[in-house]
Amino acid sequence: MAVQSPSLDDPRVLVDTPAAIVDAIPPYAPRSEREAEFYALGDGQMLLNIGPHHPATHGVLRIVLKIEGERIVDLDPVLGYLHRGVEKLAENADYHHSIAYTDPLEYVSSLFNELAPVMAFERLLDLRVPRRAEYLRVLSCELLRVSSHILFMGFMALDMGGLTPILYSFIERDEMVDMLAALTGQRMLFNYMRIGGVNGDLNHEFLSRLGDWMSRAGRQAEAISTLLNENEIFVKRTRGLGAISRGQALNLGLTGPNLRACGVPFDVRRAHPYSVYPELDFDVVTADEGDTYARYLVRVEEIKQSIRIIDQVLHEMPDGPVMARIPRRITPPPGRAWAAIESPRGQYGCYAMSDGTDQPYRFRIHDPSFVNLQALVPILPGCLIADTMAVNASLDPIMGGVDK
Amino acid sequence: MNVVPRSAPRIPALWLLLFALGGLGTLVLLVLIVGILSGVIPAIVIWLGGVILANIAIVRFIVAATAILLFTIPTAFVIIFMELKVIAFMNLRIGPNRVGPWGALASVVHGLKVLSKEDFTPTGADPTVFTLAPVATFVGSVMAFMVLPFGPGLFGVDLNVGLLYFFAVGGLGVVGLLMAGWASFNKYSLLGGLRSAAQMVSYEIPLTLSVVGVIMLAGTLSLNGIVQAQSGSFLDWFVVRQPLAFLIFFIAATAEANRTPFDLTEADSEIVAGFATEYSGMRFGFFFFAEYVNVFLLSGLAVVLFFGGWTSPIPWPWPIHFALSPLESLIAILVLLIVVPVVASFLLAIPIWVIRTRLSFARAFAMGMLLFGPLATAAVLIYLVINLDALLGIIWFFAKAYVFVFTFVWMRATLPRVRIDQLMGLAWKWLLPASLVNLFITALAILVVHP
Amino acid sequence: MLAGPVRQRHDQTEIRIAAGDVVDVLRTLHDDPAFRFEVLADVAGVDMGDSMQVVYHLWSETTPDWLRVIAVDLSRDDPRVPSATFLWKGAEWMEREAYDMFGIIFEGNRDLRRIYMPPDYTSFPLRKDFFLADDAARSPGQGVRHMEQVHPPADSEAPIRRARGR
Amino acid sequence: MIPVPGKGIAKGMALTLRRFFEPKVTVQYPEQAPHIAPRHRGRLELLYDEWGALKCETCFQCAMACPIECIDMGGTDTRDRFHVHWGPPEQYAERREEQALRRSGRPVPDPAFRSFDPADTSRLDALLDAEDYDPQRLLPILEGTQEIYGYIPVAAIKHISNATGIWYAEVYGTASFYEHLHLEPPTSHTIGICRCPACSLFGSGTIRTVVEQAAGVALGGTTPDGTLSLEPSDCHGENGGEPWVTFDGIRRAGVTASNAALLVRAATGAREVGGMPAGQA
Repeated sequence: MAVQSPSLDDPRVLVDTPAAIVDAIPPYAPRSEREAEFYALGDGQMLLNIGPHHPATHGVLRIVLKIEGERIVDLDPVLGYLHRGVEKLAENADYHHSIAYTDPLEYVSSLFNELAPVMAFERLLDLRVPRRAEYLRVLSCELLRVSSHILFMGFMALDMGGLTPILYSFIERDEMVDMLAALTGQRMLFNYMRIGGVNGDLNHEFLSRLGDWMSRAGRQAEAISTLLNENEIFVKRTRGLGAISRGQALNLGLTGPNLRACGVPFDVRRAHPYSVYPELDFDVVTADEGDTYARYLVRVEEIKQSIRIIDQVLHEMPDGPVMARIPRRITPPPGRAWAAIESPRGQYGCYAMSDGTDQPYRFRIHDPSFVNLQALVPILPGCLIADTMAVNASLDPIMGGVDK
Repeated sequence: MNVVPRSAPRIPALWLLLFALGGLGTLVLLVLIVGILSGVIPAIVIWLGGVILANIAIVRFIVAATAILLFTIPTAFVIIFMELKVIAFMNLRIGPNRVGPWGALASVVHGLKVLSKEDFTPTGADPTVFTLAPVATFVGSVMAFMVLPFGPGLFGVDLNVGLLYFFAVGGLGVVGLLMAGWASFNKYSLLGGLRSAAQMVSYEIPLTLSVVGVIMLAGTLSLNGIVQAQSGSFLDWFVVRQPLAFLIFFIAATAEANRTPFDLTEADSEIVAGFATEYSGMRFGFFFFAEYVNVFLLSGLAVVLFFGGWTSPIPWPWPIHFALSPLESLIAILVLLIVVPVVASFLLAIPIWVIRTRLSFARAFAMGMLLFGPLATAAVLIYLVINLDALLGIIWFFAKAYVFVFTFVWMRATLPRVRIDQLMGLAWKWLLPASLVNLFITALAILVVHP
Repeated sequence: MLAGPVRQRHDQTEIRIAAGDVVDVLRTLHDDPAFRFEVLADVAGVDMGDSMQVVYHLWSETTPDWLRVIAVDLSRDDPRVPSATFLWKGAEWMEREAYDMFGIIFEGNRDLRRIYMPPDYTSFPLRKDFFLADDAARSPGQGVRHMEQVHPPADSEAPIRRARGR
Repeated sequence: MIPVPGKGIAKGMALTLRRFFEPKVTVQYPEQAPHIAPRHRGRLELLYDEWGALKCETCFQCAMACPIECIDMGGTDTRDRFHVHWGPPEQYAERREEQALRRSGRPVPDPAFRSFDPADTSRLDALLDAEDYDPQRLLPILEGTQEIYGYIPVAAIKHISNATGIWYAEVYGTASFYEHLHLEPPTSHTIGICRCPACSLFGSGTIRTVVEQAAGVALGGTTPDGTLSLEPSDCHGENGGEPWVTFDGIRRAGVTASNAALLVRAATGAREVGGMPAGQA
C-alpha cells in the first residue's frame, strides 16, 4: 500500500490531522536502510527537530531526534545547510584563489583552514618555506587555538545555560582577533597563509599587543574554569555523559581533543610532525574517561600548552624572509599531496591533486568537525534532550567546516 | 473654479476646547448648586458613605487589587532592568545605557515594543486556550500578591489561611504554562509545558513542607501574623531558627519561579523558549511580566517568612512618637515644607542685605530657598518615616526583597542549568527528606521547649 | 594485489589497488600487528575524467609516513567499491560525502544517501563534467558565465578536464 | 580532599560578584572609535594621488582577480551612452529584478540600458556560430558585427556578451579600444582635422574653430541631425606644408580658415545663415 505522505502545504492536513505532521514522515521513500529504520516510529515515540535554526546547534546543524518523552531513542543529524561547494569552487580557481575560498570554512579558526591547503600545495611544488615563516605560522595558529578553545568553553557553558562564560571568552577572543588583525590585516578571515610563506612579518603593534596579552594570558580562561570546573551543576551534568571508549573513538575516526580525551595520544603535531613542532616543547594532553567532562578538561589544559608554545616561539623566532620567492602564477607538476595539521578540532587534512595547470585538479578538505559530529549518533541514544546540547558542544563542531 | 465658501472662522483647537470645558463647567456648577440647594446631593453622599462604611472590606479589596495591579507593572520593569544591568555588570559589560538615566527605561521600552508587536496565533493552535494561558499565569501571580504584607497595615487581605492561599494561587501559574504548552501546537512548547508541570508539582511539596516549621513556630497561617511573630531584632527572624528550612525554601522557590539554574521550562538552549515558543506580542509580554512578578513575589515571601517582613533588623532605639492626629501632622508637614524654608531664607538674606554685600537680596533669598528647601523636605521625610510605621516598614520590606531579587539575578548570571532528571532527583531525593527532617526536628524542639 | 607501482614522495607512501581488493587490503592494514593502521585520516573520491578513484589516507604509529591507498579504475558509469565501515564506523559520513559528490556507491554502507545536497538533487557536483554556472575555466582569461545565461549544460560536447599525469 | 557540596557554586558566585565591581570592557562604539590596525586591509577604498586625482584607472584587474567577485565596477562612458558594468549581475538588486523579468519573459525596463535599442540579430547569430562563440575570437566577431550593422550597436554588444559569456564591460572595452570599430551609426559626412603641432603651425587650429562654429558641435561630436561628424584625424607628419583636413576620409588640400566653412556647408546642405548652426536658425 502506498503511503500518502502528508504535505505541509495541504491546508486539510493542518486543520484536520495535525498528528500527521507531528509524525513528520519524510516526504520521499527512505533511501537507505538506516533512514527507513530511523523514520519508522515506535509506540510513544516522536520526532523532534533540533535546528537548523536553534540557539545551541553551533551554526545550522539539524538534528532529528527520535524521543520517548525526554529520552532520546535515536537521532539523525542532517547536514548541508551551509554547504558552499568550496571544493568545486577551488577546483575552478587558481591555487592562490583556492586558499581564499577555504578561509571561511571553519570560521572560528580560519588560519588552520588556510594552513592545510597551503602545505599541500607546497608539497606539490616541492617548496621549502623560510623558517621565520614557519615560526610565524605556528605563532598565529597557536594564538588562534587558544582563542578557539576559550570560545569552546564559553559555548559549552552557554549550551548548558550559563550566560557569563561566553562573554568572558569573547573578551579574550576579541583581544586575540584584534591582535591577529594587526598581524594579518583581517579580524576573522585572515587570508594570512600564502603558498611559500605568510602574508606579513611581525610588526610593532602586533608585538606590543601580544606582549600585553601574554602578561595576562588565559586570565579569562581561568575565570571560566573557576565558574565551571568545580561547579557541581556543571560537573554533574557532564561527568560520565557521552563516554566514548578508546576503541570506539578510533573506530569512529575521532581526532583532536575528542580522541585524546579517550586516552589516545594522537596529536598530529606529535604523531606526524609538521612545520617546526618537532623543535618545540609541549605535552600532548590526554584524559582517560572519554566523557564530556574529560573532553572539556583536555581543551582547558591545551590552552595552557598553547600558551607555552607561543612563549617558546617568541623566544626562538629566527630572522629572515617570511615568503619564499615564487611566481604569481604557479603550475605545480602533476602529482598528489596530502597535508594534515592539528586544528583545534582535530586532524585537519587537505588532499590536493595537480594536473600541471594553474588550477588544482582535485581539492579535498577533510574537516575534523565533520567526522567528530558522527560520534553523536552512537553516544546520544539513552540520554536526555538537554544532553544533546552538552555532548554536541563538547564535540565542538563548527558547521561552517562540517558543511564545507 | 469651484470655491467652497468658508462657513465659519477658524478657531484654534485649544480655544475650542476651552470653550467646551467652560460650558461644561458652568453646567456642572449649575447642577451642583441646584443639587445642594435641593438637598439631593447631600443625601447621595450620606447614602454612599453609609454603603462604603458598611462594605469596607470590599472597598478595601477593590482598592488593594487596583493598587497591586498597578504596582506589578513597575515592579516587573524594575526587575527586568535589574536583570539586564546586573547580568551585564557581572559579564563585564555595561548593559543598557541609552534610554533614560543608566538605561533605566530600557525595560519600559521593551514593554512598549512587546505591546506594539503582532499578536500571532499559529495555525493548528487552540485559539481559546492559547489566548487564556498567559492570562491564567499572570492572574495567578497577581492574585498571590493580595496576601503579601508590604508594611504594617499595608496588605490586600489578611486571610487567616494566607500562606495556604498563597501557595494555592501561586500554583495556578502552572496551569497557565501547561495550557500554553499544550495549545501552542509545537513540540518545544509541549515539552516546556510538561517540564513546568512536573517541576512545579515536584517543588510545591518541599516548598510547602519547608514552611511548615515556620508555621509551627509562629502558630498562624496568616502572613501578617508570621511577620508579627518575628518582630524584635534580627535574632528573632525565623531564618535563625530555621536555616535548613530557609535553604530548602530558597531552592524550591528558585524552581517555582523558573529561575536559573532551574529554568528548564524555557531552557533557551534546549527547547528554544519552552512554553513561550509560539507566543509573541503582549501575550508573550504577560508571560514575561508574570515571570518577573513571580520573582518579586517569592522574594517577598522569603522575606516575610524568614527575614522578618517589614520589621527592621534592629529595633528603633529612640521611641520618638509625636502623637499627632493626621490633620495635625498634615499641618506640620505643610509648615515644614512651605513656611520653614521661607523664614529661614529671610533669616539668611536679611543680614546679607543689612551688610550690603554685592549679593542682591533676591539672589540671597533664592540661595536660601535652594539651601533650606531640600533640608526641609528631608526633615519632612524623616518625620514621616519615624512617625508612619507603614513607610518605614515598606522601605525595609523592599530593601530585603530586592536583596533576594538580586540574588536570583546573580544566580542567573553565574550558574548553568540542571538537567530535568537531576532537577526531579533533587526535589524528591534530597529536598523532600530534608524538609521532613526539618519538620520533625522543629516539632521535637517545640515539644521540648514549650511542652 | 597492487594495481600500480608504490610511490613515495615527501612523507606519503602511495599504493594502488583494484576496487575488489579494498576489503582485504584495508583489513590487513588495520589488523596486522606489523601495520596497525588505526587512524583513517580521510576517504575521498576522485574523478579522473575517464575513471573514478577512491583515495584512503591512513596513519599508523609504526611508520613515519601517511599511507595513501588508491582504489583505481572504477567505472565512471557505475562506480562501486566496498565500504570501509566494517573497520571504521567513522568512514560512513565520508563515504556518504563521496557518494553525494561523485556518485560512488559504497557497498555495505547502511546509510548511503546524500549528505550535503538536497535529497531530490540529481547531479554529482564534483564530477568533472559538472560545470559551474560561472566557470572561469570555460573561457580562459575572459570572464565568467552567469547562471541565467544560455550556455551549454553539462551534457554538451565541451571537453571534460581530464587528469594529466598522475 | 573531602568535597564540600556547594563549594564550586560558591566560588563561581564569588567570582561573578567580584566582576560586578570590576571595570567594564565594553567599547561604546559610535562615540568611542575602535583602534584599527594600520595593517588592516578589510576596507575597499579608491586612493587619490598627491594632486587629488583618482588613482584608479578602471583597468578591471581588481574585479577580475577578486576570487569571490565582490568587487564590482560600473558607470557610464564619457558621453553617457554606454553603461559599463563589470562584475556578476547577481550583485545588484535591480539586476536581479531584471533577470527575474527576463526569465519570466516580460520586457525588462532597465534604466541602465536606456540606449539599448533592439536590433535584428539573425546575421549576428550566424557570425557567432561561425566563430564558434569563442571568447578568444572577440576581435573578429566585433569586426564582423561592424560589417553587418555598419557600426557596433549596444544590442549587438549585449547579444555577444550573452552568447559568448564575455562580460559586457569587456566587449565594450575591446570595441572602444580599437579605432576602426565604431560604436555609433556612421554619419553621411565626416570632417577630420589633425591637431599635431606641425598642422597647428599651419593653421589647423583656426580651421578647427571655424568648422566647429559652423557645424555647431565640438571636435569629436556629431550634429544633431547626424549628417556631419567632426573627428580628430592624424597627418602622420606628412601634411606637406598645410593643415591636414579630410572630408569623408579623403585629404582635401588648400583648406584655409576662410573657406573651411564651405566644407561644412557642403556636408550639411547649405541650410545655415550667417555662420549660425542650422538647428538654431
